[in-house]
Amino acid sequence: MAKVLMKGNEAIAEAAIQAGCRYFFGYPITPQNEIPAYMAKMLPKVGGCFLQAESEISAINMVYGAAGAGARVMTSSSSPGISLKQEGISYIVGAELPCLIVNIVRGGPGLGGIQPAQSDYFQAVKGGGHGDYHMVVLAPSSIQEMVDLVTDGFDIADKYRNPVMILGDGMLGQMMEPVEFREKKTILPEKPWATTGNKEGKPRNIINSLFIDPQGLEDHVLKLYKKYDEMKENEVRVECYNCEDAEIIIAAYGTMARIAKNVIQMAEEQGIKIGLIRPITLWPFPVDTFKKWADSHHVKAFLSLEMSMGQMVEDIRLSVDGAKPVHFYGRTGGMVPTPKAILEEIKKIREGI
Amino acid sequence: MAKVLMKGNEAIAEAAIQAGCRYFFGYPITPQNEIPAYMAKMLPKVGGCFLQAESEISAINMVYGAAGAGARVMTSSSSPGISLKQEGISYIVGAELPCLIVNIVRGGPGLGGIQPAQSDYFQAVKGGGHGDYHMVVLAPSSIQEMVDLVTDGFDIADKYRNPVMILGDGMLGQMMEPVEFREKKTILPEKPWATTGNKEGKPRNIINSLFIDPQGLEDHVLKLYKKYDEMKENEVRVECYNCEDAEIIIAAYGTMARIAKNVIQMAEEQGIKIGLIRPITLWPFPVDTFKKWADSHHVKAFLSLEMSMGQMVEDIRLSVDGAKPVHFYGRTGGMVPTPKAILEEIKKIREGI
Amino acid sequence: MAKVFEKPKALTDKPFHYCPGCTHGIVHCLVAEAIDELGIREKTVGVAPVGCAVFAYDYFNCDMHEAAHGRAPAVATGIKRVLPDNVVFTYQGDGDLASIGAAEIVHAANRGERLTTIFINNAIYGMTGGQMAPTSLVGQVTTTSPYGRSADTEGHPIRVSEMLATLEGVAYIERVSVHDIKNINRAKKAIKKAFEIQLEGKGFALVEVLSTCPTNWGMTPIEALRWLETNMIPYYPLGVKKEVE
Amino acid sequence: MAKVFEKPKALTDKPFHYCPGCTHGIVHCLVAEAIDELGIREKTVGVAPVGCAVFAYDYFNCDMHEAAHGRAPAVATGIKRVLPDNVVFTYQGDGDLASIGAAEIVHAANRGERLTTIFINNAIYGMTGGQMAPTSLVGQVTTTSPYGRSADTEGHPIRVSEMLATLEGVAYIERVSVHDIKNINRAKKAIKKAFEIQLEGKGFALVEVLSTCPTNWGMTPIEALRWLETNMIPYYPLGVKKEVE
Amino acid sequence: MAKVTFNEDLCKGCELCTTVCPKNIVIMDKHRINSKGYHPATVEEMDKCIGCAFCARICPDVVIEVEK
Amino acid sequence: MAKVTFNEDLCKGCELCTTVCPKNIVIMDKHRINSKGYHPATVEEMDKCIGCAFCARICPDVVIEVEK
Amino acid sequence: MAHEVIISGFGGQGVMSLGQLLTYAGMLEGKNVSWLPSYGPEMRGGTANCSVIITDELVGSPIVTEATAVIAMNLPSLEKFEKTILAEGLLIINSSLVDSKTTRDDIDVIYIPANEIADELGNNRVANMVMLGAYLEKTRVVSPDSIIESLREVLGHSKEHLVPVNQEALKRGAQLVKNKG
Amino acid sequence: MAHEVIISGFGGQGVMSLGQLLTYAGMLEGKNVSWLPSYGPEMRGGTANCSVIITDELVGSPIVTEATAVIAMNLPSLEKFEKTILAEGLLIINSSLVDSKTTRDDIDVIYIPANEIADELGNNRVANMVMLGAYLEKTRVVSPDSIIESLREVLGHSKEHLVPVNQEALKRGAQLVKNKG
Ligand SMILES: Cc1ncc(C[n+]2csc(CCOP(=O)(O)OP(=O)(O)O)c2C)c(N)n1
Ligand SMILES: Cc1ncc(C[n+]2csc(CCOP(=O)(O)OP(=O)(O)O)c2C)c(N)n1
Ligand code: SF4
Ligand code: SF4
Ligand code: SF4
Ligand code: SF4
Ligand code: SF4
Ligand code: SF4
Ligand SMILES: [Mg+2]
Ligand SMILES: [Mg+2]
Repeated sequence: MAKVLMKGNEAIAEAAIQAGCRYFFGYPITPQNEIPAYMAKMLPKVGGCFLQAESEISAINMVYGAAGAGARVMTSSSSPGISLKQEGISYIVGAELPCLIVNIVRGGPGLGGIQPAQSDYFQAVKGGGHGDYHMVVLAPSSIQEMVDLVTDGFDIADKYRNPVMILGDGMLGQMMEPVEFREKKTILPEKPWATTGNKEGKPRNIINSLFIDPQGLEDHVLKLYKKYDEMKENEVRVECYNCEDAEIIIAAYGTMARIAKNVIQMAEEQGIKIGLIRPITLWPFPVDTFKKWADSHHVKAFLSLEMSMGQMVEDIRLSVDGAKPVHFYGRTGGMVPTPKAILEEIKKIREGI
Repeated sequence: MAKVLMKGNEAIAEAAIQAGCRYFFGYPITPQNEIPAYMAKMLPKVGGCFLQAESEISAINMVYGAAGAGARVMTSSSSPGISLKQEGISYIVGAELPCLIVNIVRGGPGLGGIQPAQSDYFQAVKGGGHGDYHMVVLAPSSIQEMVDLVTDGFDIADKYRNPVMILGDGMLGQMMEPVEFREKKTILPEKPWATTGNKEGKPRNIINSLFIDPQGLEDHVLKLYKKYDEMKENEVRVECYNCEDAEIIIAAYGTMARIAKNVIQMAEEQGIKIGLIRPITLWPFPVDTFKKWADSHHVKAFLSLEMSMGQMVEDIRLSVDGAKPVHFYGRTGGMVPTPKAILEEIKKIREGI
Repeated sequence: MAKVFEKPKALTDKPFHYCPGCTHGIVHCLVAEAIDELGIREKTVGVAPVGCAVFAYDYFNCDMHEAAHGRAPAVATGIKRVLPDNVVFTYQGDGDLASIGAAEIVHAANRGERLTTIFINNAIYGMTGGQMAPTSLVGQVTTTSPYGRSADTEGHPIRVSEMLATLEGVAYIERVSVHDIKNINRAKKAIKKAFEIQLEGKGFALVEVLSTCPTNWGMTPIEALRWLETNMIPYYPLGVKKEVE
Repeated sequence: MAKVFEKPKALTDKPFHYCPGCTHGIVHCLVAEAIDELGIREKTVGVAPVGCAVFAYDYFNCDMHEAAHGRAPAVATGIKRVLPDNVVFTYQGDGDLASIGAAEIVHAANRGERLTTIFINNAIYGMTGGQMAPTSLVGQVTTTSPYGRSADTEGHPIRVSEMLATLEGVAYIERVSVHDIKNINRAKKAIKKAFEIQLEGKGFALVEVLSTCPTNWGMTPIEALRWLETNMIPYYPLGVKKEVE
Repeated sequence: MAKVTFNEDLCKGCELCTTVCPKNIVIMDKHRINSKGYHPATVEEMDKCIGCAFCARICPDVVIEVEK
Repeated sequence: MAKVTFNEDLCKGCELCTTVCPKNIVIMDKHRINSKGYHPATVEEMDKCIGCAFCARICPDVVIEVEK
Repeated sequence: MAHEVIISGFGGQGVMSLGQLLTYAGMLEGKNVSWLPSYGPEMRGGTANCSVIITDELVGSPIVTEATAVIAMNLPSLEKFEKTILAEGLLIINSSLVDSKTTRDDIDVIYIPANEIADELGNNRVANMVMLGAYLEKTRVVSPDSIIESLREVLGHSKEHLVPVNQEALKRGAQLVKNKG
Repeated sequence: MAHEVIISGFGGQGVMSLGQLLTYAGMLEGKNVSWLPSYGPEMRGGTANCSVIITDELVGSPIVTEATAVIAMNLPSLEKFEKTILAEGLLIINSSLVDSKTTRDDIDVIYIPANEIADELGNNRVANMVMLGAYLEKTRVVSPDSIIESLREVLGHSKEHLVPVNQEALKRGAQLVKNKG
């Protein structure tokens, strides 16, 4: 197909529809309003259903119901709205339902602001809801990747019967870039577990996350963790850029990774060799990639670049496990680090080496 | 005062009242129902107000209002209910309001079960809500300590104008132990920022977390992080038990730490030297304590013991930073590790050393 | 001899976990009979609440969802939008529906979702051990209203059916009771009608069932039925609150 | 010459950020005048919503809280319980009050919290750029009802005042409009009364104000006032919905 | 002729069935205890039963089957 | 005699005030642009003003003061 | 020595309060103590139990997995907990409600017809105190006086009249053990 | 060369769509492009702006902090963005609405009476296209044909009749530059 110019938010919506998503439940919030607006316009045309829920809580619970009924379904929101969905997300994981949840992050805490931020990283990857659980968290850094990851996200969700989150930010949601919708036949998997009616002779389907016997609950959680092990095995995605003979490796995801590439170019012009590890799956985190580069003699240090006060840096430290120093530089609240300031930071680190 | 035998939940409530808490907003959920029941009975007798809110969300927002109006106020709940409070908690942090939030953790995810668990550790310490923020998280391991930490928790909350969380579990909430209420004069601090009415000539007080200008929001977050640095400086609490010449150091908090002490005794009888680091503040985490012991030559390894699938273990690894191996053993979903099984685990670790 | 009363097909063989004399069991039976009589078991999907009826998914012999506390109407909406030709019902307690789930029920009703809601008003939080519900009567002693519910500080008990009946999307609302045979039979008719309304696509249907909680009311089951009759019915008048043609 | 109209003392000097002709400004002025006339500015605490009126904390010249979206009634309850002798009011939009905050408003009203609520019904989500509100009219085109609101799938617009008026805790509810001078004057009286009700400790008071959103309705301010008059008032009848003596 | 059958082990001894029988023939069997630990309900004078099914109708645990 | 004063820089040119004046003397000044970029409202024939304050009453931006 | 006891029975048999009295008495005597109830919906009409620890050492886990004694007020309790008793531990069975015998032969077993004795005393709610009397006589964990003191604390003044019957129940339980021993 | 442009003006002056057209045209010509709007409540009646990048290299950050060109449709835009222009960069000012001159002397400045020209063309909504015409003539980032192709794409068939006036506006803007240059 030809390239089209699209806003990130609209691209997400279009990608979802092309991936066979026919149900969307959401509640307005800046900066993701183009997603529901697009869905409201397009879903009725493809026999789907868009419904503006009365709240984010209702939206996520409608998703729970629709997913349990076997639909390919999604919701989207931004930071405060995602906080409200935490109980629901925990339920969806507990009941092993597939769905896609989009968070177009804005500055926090509280009402905060509406400019782009990455300060919901912890919430997304460590679990903002209660209990032991994980979600695959996908962090696109271009509109094209957003489109591709939406498709993959639905497939991963179905494969493991677990929610998948797309973690974007206000900038990715609002910006436009050329994007290509690759022709791809969507084959929705059979969902024999879905509650579509209990025909005589079939076992009943029950969507549930209650296990009143603690041994039963532990067994269930262990089952979930088996899936998480498989995800760690199969679903890690990461881009390494310029890492060969890099002296310092930046780690950055999403919008920050784009800026990191500018920095790398600037640094190169000044004769400084900088690499980039760009986690595409924030969970499962590309631990081995970090370990590998941490073991290379030419790498002297890592620098986590974030639009937050230092969240992903913990996962990097956990991966590198003391092998090399891991630094942090970030801005927050909607402020976006400039390539210049980052380069300054890198120079300081080099002096310290 | 004489010792009395009290349930953990009731002790929390009594301690709060003695600490000058006069307002409680909550919503029923097992296994913390004795807290609101006690408050409902006692608060009217001391001129306070107990109100059962229509939901956890309303409860946390009533707390927001009451805290902003200058009250010493608290709420309590258990895992799913705490998930629902995440947006509110993020707001309370953002608006810099003091309050006490109690989570008597039960098994998750989803509806899960009602037996004791520690699987909300990440949610509590990494921030289940959106945005960059922290709370002091206190983890008592006896009813006496629960009482003491409730008092301290209110004071810390007021000192920093930040919410404080008590992270207990169903076992601590339900069990009875002797407890002493130490005579202590509660001096509630002045709160000139509270919205008690705008007398002519005074500046207006505004409780707010919105900073529409991203630079303004970043400045605000930096201000919060300055407080967090102070908390890291002043508020870390930790118990070290038997660590001198321990070969393996267990890290455990709350209920798990009690069981760890049984293990240490059992191990001692078998000639195995085990120590315990018991974080009392889960945030700020006692990083330096771990670092210190990690540097001792006699310590060969750490073992994080949890009633979860491995959450605190990450903070231990971050603290130890590769200096010594950090192992993990846990049960979840309401299952409580037995001293025997733990000792087996320790023996396996020793073989590996 | 013919069977004049037997266990409905739409109930599983699992014995109820309810306390002795708890009327949740009676209502389960009525719901199952309605499903049987309408022959819709195979296309029915039920939504269980968080409350004493949380295990309803074990009892109703059809596909079931367990919803988060208060969110059954939203969950049911999700299901029904995906499966418009199936029959979707929710079963909710008064804490679940009238307190934490107030927004969800108001909006499902207002949207006129084609759902059948069974609303068990037992004037208390049963499952969590007897806290005040929004429907607890003035003066009623519960663990969180130890001095009796005060109208002044806690408000009057909420009459959900009357409130929801003001909404356009509602096709049918009736309040019934199960304290004696006559009323149980009326309740049965109402519940069946609430399913028929859905089958006819008319809109949202709800049956509020006045119920007992002998355990947390601190009464024998028989005393509880009398208390319901004497104290609840005068405040919660029985009857159809709304019905569209 | 005497001033017959000037900016009320209970408004700060900060210019409003509202769009040209947005009636939020008119209502702000009425609320401030009521506060001035009752001489309660010093003891009033206001609660701002999340919506176009989010910056109300900058405009009302009294202590203010900014509440999370929909939670103003809960926040106000917290304040009022701590400060029963102060006057607490909330100012909420229709997305805020009628949608996400439906449970909070129902329960604050039902408890009879001594609060004054100003409810701005402009049939749309203004702040987020014109999505459908629960109060949007059937057929109304918004960004999330691009083919016009459908009664069948999205339900009829909700008449909040009528619904809340069924609750015992409510002492006063009136629906007013601000599309012309006569109605603005009526609105002023109603708003003042809603404060008086609180001062008298009678219970919960709410004034629903039909308002315009020229920007998201896609009209000039004058057209918007006419649209309100022609389309909203017939569906949302003005007048007192409940008043206790 | 009518007959009522009790699935006795399901009975929780709530006694509701005893209050609705028009013939007053449903009683609690104080001599026996079922597996749940309750005195189960029973009918002694079965011949008086008119098969109205009131007892079954009110039983919250679906203990009773009625034939006529 | 009556007088209306416009805090002109606050005016957003919404024209609401022009619709309510019983004397029809409130008009938009198409010749000027205020600091916000709008043509501000104004009264040209002030002597006709009766000080009814309708214009001020409906102004959403509290631009107008009225004396009498 | 550490006493780690499980007390179990139907809801309504007073197993929770029995455990609390014992714990309270331990506290009065300056011991380290803990009490831990089972909780959850299975309590609805089902069995309830609590764990009590009374010791001079520190109380670690309040869970009793290896009991020095089990007081079984009904059959399900016996079935559930007899296997948790330590070798040479103690099992006290309420023979009024429990027909079966224990399958363990490495423990000390006492059968007490607690309900019958309570009925004799004219108050069948004190069956639990009969069991406690037996337990105390056997183990001397705390003195019966401490139990009575605890009881006074718990009952409050208004129910002072209930003290004698409880006292009597304790004695009768103790007597049975003495007679056997 | 990388073109990094900021286009700014009042809401309603078509700055967003201007930026989108330019970006679209860049894409049609096989360049790497991005478009980034400002968003937020300050847009309510205030100014709006967008950043456009058209380059042969990879597009990193879509934010333009050092602009190769700024198109200022009104005064606040000029004040806000003139300092972001790179030395030797380009500034195009809508002189119909902006009285002031730039304070920079290290850049190339063009004054275009865009609204007046648009009025002459009988459609004051094409003022933005006049500005764009000037910009294209000066920089030749993309061809006017690509812009028209983009416009057709965006407008759709029903508004085909608007194409000529836009085409004309582009030309007039270009003409002004040619005349000056
Ligand atoms: C979010 C959340 N809050 C609270 C609870 C605890 N909870 C379980 S059931 C229940 C109320 C039950 O009362 P009701 O809905 O009236 O049902 P009943 O048991 O009376 O039938 C509550 C508060 C929960 N599980 N989840
Ligand atoms: C939890 C949460 N959800 C959604 C939003 C986004 N949001 C901000 S204002 C608003 C609705 C505004 O509409 P309304 O309440 O009608 O007020 P108006 O702007 O029309 O005056 C929404 C959905 C938010 N800030 N927080
Ligand atoms: S607690 Fe009450 S509502 Fe719940 S099962 Fe028992 S009697 Fe029924
Ligand atoms: S968007 Fe609508 S409601 Fe908001 S300020 Fe503008 S006109 Fe008013
Ligand atoms: S069927 Fe009727 S008559 Fe027969 S036992 Fe039951 S209630 Fe009595
Ligand atoms: S009603 Fe049913 S459960 Fe109750 S006593 Fe009769 S048979 Fe037993
Ligand atoms: S005060 Fe009355 S008469 Fe005078 S200008 Fe205003 S509206 Fe017209
Ligand atoms: S009503 Fe006010 S803002 Fe509107 S034009 Fe008149 S003076 Fe200006
Ligand atoms: Mg109930
Ligand atoms: Mg609105």
